[in-house]
Amino acid sequence: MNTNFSVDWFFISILFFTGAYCMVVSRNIIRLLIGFEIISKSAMIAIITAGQLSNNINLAQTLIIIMILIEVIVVATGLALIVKFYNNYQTIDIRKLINLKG
Amino acid sequence: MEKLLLAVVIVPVIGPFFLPPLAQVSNNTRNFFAIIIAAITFVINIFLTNSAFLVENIKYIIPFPLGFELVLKLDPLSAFMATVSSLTSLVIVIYSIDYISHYENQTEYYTMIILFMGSMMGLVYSDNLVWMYIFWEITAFTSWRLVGFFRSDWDVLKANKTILVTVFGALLMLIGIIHIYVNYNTLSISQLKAKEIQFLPAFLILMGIFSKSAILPFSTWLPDAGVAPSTVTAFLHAAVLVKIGTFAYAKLFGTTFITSVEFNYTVLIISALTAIVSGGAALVETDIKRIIAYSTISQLSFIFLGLASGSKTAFAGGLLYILMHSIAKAALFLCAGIIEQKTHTKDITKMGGLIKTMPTTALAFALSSFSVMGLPPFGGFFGKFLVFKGAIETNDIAIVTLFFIGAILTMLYLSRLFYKIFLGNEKLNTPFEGSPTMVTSVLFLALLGLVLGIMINYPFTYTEMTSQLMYMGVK
Amino acid sequence: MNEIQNLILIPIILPLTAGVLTLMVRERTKYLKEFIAISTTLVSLFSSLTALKYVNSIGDINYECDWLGSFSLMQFRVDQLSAFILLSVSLFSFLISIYSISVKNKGNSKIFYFLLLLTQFQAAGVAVSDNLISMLFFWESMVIVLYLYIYISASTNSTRTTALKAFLINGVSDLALLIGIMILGYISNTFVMSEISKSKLIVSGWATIAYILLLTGTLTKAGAFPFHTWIPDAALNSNAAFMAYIPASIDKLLGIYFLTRITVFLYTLNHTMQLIVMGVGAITIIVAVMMAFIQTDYKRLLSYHAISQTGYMILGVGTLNPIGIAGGLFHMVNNAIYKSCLFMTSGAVERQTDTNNLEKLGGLFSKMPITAICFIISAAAISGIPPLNGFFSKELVYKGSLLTGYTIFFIAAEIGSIFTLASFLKLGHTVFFDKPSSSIENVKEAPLSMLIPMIILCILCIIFGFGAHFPIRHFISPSLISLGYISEELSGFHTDNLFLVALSVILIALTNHIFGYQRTNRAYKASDHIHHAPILKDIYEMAEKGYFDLYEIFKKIFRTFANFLFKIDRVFDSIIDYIPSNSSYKISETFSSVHSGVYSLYMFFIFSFAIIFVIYLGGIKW
Amino acid sequence: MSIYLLIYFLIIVSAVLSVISKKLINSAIMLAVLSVGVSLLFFTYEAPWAGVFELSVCAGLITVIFISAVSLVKQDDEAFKENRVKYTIFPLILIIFAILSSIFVPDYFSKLSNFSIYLENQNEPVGKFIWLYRGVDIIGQLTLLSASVFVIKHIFKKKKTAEER
Amino acid sequence: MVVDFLSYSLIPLFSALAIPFIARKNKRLIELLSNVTLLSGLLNLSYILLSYLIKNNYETFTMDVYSFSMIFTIYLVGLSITFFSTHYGIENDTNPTSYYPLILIGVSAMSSIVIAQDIFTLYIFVEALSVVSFALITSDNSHTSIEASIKYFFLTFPASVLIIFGISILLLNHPNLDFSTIKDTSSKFLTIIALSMITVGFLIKSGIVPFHFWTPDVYQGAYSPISALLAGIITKIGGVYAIIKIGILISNSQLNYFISKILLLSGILSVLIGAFLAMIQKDFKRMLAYSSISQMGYIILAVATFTPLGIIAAVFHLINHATFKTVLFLNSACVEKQTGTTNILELKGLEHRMPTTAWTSIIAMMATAGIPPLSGFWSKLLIIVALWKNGNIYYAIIALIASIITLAYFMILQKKVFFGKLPEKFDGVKEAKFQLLIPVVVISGIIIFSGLFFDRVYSYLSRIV
Repeated sequence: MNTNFSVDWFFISILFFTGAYCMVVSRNIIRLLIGFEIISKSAMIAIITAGQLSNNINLAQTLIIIMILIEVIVVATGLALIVKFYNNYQTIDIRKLINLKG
Repeated sequence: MEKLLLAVVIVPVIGPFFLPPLAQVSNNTRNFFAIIIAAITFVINIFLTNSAFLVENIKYIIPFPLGFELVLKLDPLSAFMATVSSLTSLVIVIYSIDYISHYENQTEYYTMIILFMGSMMGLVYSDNLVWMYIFWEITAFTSWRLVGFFRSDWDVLKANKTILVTVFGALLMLIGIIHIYVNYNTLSISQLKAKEIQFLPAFLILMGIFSKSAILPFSTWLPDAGVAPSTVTAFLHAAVLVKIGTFAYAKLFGTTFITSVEFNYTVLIISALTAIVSGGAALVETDIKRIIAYSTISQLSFIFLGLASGSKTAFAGGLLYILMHSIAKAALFLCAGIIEQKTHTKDITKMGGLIKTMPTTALAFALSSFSVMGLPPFGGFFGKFLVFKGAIETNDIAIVTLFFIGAILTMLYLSRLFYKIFLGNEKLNTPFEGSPTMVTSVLFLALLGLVLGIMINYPFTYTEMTSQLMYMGVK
Repeated sequence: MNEIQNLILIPIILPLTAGVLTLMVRERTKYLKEFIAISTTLVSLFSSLTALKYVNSIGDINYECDWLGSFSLMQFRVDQLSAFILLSVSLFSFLISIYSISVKNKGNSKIFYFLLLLTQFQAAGVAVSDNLISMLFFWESMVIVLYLYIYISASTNSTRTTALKAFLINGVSDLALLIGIMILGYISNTFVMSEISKSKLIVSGWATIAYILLLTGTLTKAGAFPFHTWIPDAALNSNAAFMAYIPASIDKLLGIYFLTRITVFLYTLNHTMQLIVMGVGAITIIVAVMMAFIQTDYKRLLSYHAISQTGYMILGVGTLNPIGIAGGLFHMVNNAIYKSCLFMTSGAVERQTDTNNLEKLGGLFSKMPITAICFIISAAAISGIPPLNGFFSKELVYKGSLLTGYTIFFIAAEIGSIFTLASFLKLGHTVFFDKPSSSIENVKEAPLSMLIPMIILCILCIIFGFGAHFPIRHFISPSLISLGYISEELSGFHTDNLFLVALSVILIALTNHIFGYQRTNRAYKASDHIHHAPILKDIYEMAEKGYFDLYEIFKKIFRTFANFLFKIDRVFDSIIDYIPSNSSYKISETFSSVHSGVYSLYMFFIFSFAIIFVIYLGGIKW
Repeated sequence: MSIYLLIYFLIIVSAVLSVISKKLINSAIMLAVLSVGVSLLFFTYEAPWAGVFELSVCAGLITVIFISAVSLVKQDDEAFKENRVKYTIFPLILIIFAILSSIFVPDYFSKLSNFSIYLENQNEPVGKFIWLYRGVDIIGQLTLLSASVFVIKHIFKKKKTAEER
Repeated sequence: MVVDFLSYSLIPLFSALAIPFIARKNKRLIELLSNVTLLSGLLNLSYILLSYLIKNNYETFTMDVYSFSMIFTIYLVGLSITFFSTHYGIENDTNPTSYYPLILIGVSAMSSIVIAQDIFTLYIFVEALSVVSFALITSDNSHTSIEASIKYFFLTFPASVLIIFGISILLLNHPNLDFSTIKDTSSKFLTIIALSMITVGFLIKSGIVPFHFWTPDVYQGAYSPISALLAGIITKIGGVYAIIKIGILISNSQLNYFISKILLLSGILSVLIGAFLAMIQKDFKRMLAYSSISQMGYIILAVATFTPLGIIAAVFHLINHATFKTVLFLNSACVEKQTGTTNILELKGLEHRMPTTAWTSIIAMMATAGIPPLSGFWSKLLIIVALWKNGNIYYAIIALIASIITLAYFMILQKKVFFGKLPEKFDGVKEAKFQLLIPVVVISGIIIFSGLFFDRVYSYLSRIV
């Protein structure tokens, strides 16, 4: 059990790193959103494993369900924002956003 | 009596906020009301001064948590200082009516100047360090508005310099205050009486005091603030603002804490250097108001000499010199105001021979300069004299020499100033004498200096009793 | 006792009130101001005379009143010396107030009389006050009067400059006096002279500093070298009445009075100090008389003489033996007498001929005989021609300086008197006997109001000469007693080798004058052979240009010093102004460059810092 | 034990592919695969409800939204030259990171004992859980839903954009 | 969740939901409805508050003073923003049928955050708040606002992942996520790690150095009233107040050493860097943004002491900061409306044209810089004293001295914008219309009075601790 938990966290960290890398390096906004998706997935896995470890899986499931709801909403609104951005700027390159600085 | 004590703070603090509405009625109403407030404050202060020795601890307490309660307490020192500042303020406000009348935002001017006076009263009478600090900062704010009166970029720059330097010093002082607060767990001055204070908090508070009364290394905001109208410079730099520092020194390190010898020696050395440096600068400058401002700085260092030299007589002399210097220097600045307004210049190399056209101003100027130089029978003589007594009782030849040179410089730059402005040969097309109100108030101040010198017994007895009663001395 | 106190209060209070009264008087009223002044001074003269009688016969007069709280009282104490000074002060103010009725260039006459009475008041106060602080009060307040006095005499720039010069020199020296008095009070715990004198101070440590400072003050007041330089300028730029009053009489009286006080009454000097004092006296004699010898202006020449005569007094007081001190004091009053007289004559001549320049003057003996006679008498007196008063006082000074065993001072004094006589020969010869220049025709005799004081003074010269024992017995010896010396017999007309010396001095001076007159047939050039002598020529030029003028030197020094200090001030200004603003601006620039608006950078920072924080919180585990 | 590792491997691989793949469509699909993997993981952890939600919502709905957004944003990736190096080298970096974390991460949890704590409510069904114990969150979800409605409305409002004004 | 506050979070929500149905077309009606909703709530709150502050009566009073004062602040700022927006926007500038509902939902979400007693609930509402706010940022479709919105989205949502990690660790040793439960067992290592991860997440959300990069861009780019809302209350409640809650949780446990260190470090960094950066800004709103970073640094410093006095100081400074930052941002909005720019290099000499704006901004600036007797002074003083008594003397001194920099950049701002000579192109400039000035004046009054009657405020705040 114990080792298993640490293995879980090992994979969780890898997944988080993947998403984070994507969110840092990519210039494509949709890809950024995908990276965000990935790291939130890692968070969900963390919750489930914790719940399963502490024998409290139902609470964990409840949280997961709510988180999935949140995730859907965030992704939907985020994509809406991206589309608006595309309509205004005619691009999805995040590097174009350097008007505000200093 | 407590009610009076409350009134003398409340009236000038709350009063100014009625001035803007009154200005909607008419300007004269506003000016009249301002004068009334100043006069009321002065009169109440007279009453308080008379009863300062008779009645024992008069307090008015407004509770605040954490030991921040606002305590107004009457003691001879406070009453003395309050009377001096309110007197000069009254004269200056009267003078302003003609002087300020052709500039804009006069309403703000009167509001701020009365508010300044009120916060001065609060500072003087408050028995709690943090409230002292609060009123201190209010004076900084009002002086910021007043120095930046003309609102050109240069003026506002100098005003910012003023408030930044003074507030910086005040923050250092606040650190010292909090240090005291955490150590002694009280802020009430009367409870801190006769406690010994470590060097660090004392030094921090001293920095605040120095920044307010323009001692090195904070000195140069004072001449720079000369861009303000002359009433303001007279008010801030001569009469009230810079005296706050001296008063705070007298109150805290003179009559409350028992300071160490090293501390007093530090004060003496710094102020001696200030006396010399500012005197030399005043001898070089060519802007009339900058010269007078520099002379203020050097005279302030004389006051500090008296307050810090550790003998009761010299302490009394320092207090006496506060009075005399306020009067004389206010008169000088107001004369400068008349001259500047009439000749439209501040450069003394462009002036000359004005004694023909403005004899009264010249007379007032001369009398006040004599008083500042410390010539009998003017009041300044006694102040300087007793202060020198203190210098000698420090038994340190260096300090005596430095202050001797400082006094010589004072004589030199003041005579140079007088010579260049009023004598010399006429350069300008001759302006007229100032308006009757202005000239009268200036002359009143100058003659007051003379009269106080002749009847020296009364003020000196007062200050001497004060110092006998309250002075703590050094460890 | 009480009325006696009022007696000594009269010369102090009365002139003050009268002076304020004259200010009330309107300018156009004729002779009212003059009347007030003369009557006041006359009354105070009588009262001080009575006071002197009382003091000599019965004893000191004390008076006290509240002044500086519990710190100090206004204390008057009239002993014989003070009474003597008081008397002479009142006398001279009386004479001058008569004389100056018809002095022309005295400016606004009501201001003039106001100042005159004020000076009388202050001088009397200095003379009688026993408390050093009150004395300082009167003493230092004379500076303002001095300034105004010179200022009102003319409205030219040179006058104003001179006034400023006089003001600054005296003011600064008064500051020195102030500090000296403070030190004195500090080391002997009291400011009352009579109590300090009970245990006289030894010159050491603080006391030395105090003595030097006090000496500076007194010497400046007395107008001794090197603090004398305002007097010749004042002679050029002010009226004769002022010169006759302040530099010639009042300043001398007070200066020497206080010099005597400190030197003899408060201190017991050691040898070096005594040498310093005497040296100052000798140098003053020589330098001033050498300068005086070559002057070509009437009043300026006299003013230099006023300085050199001071040297005799200082020398006399510095000898510290009763004869010398007596000589100093006696010479003080004598000098006041004849020097005032001389200045009065100069004033008369100036009034009648509108000039003081020796080149223009000449041959006035026939035109204004009384003035000429007064001049001759007083000139003889100042040059020490027996049997006039100057002779006796100088004799005493010589004796005193010989008694100290330093012949050098004696020789210096003699040289001084040689040139004194020579220059007065030159002056008298030029003004009254030499051939007149065309500019001054039809000159009349001076008015009566001018002649009366001159005549009185000349009579005094003669009286004090033939009857020298009278003033010495009534004024000098009591003063010596009050100073704590038993008086011995020290006066009278007697013949000893000093007399021969005096005669030889006279002969040398005569020959010198004749020689100089023969070389150039104009009398006012009679000094040229000295003036244009090889080395002296350059020295004289430099002196005339004011290279040796302490005032000029100090002006230069202070100007450079002030510039230096101004630099320091700028440095502090930059410390509180420029340096903080610029440095904070740099810091802000540095931080601001990070916020480039680039998303990836921000994201990278956020993630990395978050991970760092979490690792720090969890702690690195192995 | 191995089944976990297998699912994890699937998850990681799909995540990496979704990051480094050239076309956005592929990324979206890979994301769907990732969600499927996660749901499988949930099933194996005896969390069926969560798995079902994950499978339906994330793998289904979100992918659809993504693909529609990608098609709405009619811009192929060659529009801006994004250098691929950072994607191509990403697996190496990931491996390095994996090694590092395999060294460090487990030690954090090494000293954790068994956390199975007795709960009186552990066997109750999830629906009961939601309604009883997390009832407050319903308000949160309500807030979120309404917020999302208004947000979409706000973002796609019919009005002139800034530069036409 | 404190039930007796629930209405404050539900009523705005329901009115927001009601708006599309009852007032589709009528803009005025929408404005009226939203304003009335918030106003009624505010009146209720202020009645309760004043009944304490003035009459010291406790009947209608709840013990949870922080939540209560926070809700009061939220309603105050929210109402002022809605009222301001009703008169600020040009016709069809924003679309009112979604703008006002979003503000209402934001208010309700904030109230729920304040009264949340469960950390996951807190998380949910924080998410809701973020969603609402990044939508609100784009209210005017300018380029800058969209850029700000996108940066806000991508730079703050990863924080929620950190929060979830923390929650998952909390799950390991807690049956549920109630604060009370956590408080009981708060002396465990895992709990500290979890709470600190959550803290870092909230630090990111509240834009504290070194996670502050999004803050200035967002505040500058956003629609002006929304900048006021964000700077005034949203980031405070969504970030800082959550940290304060955690601080209250672990305030008397011994294991808060690391968190305290972290908070002190980032707090002092925020104070300094924010102040320094604010000094050289060219844009009014951006300068205010940096200033709010530095002010939040003070709050974080106060929390970092984990002492009752520190918590009081933090809450008090939070309220003060909400008030005066709102005033300043609304002033900047007025200036922008009247002159069309917020670039302080172009602005000059507006004091005679816009006197009310000038004076209210001066009051707010002085309060920010801690000039007595305004409210900011007292809160700063409390913070310094708390730090000092907690032993962090050097932090206290640095924080105190840093307020001179605050004063400095406000002086620069005042000089550039309001003083000096009016250029020709602004000759037509007049004072904003008085509806726009009402909120500003009211809040300025609150600043002054909470400074003058500090004793009441303090004794109110110090009831519970």
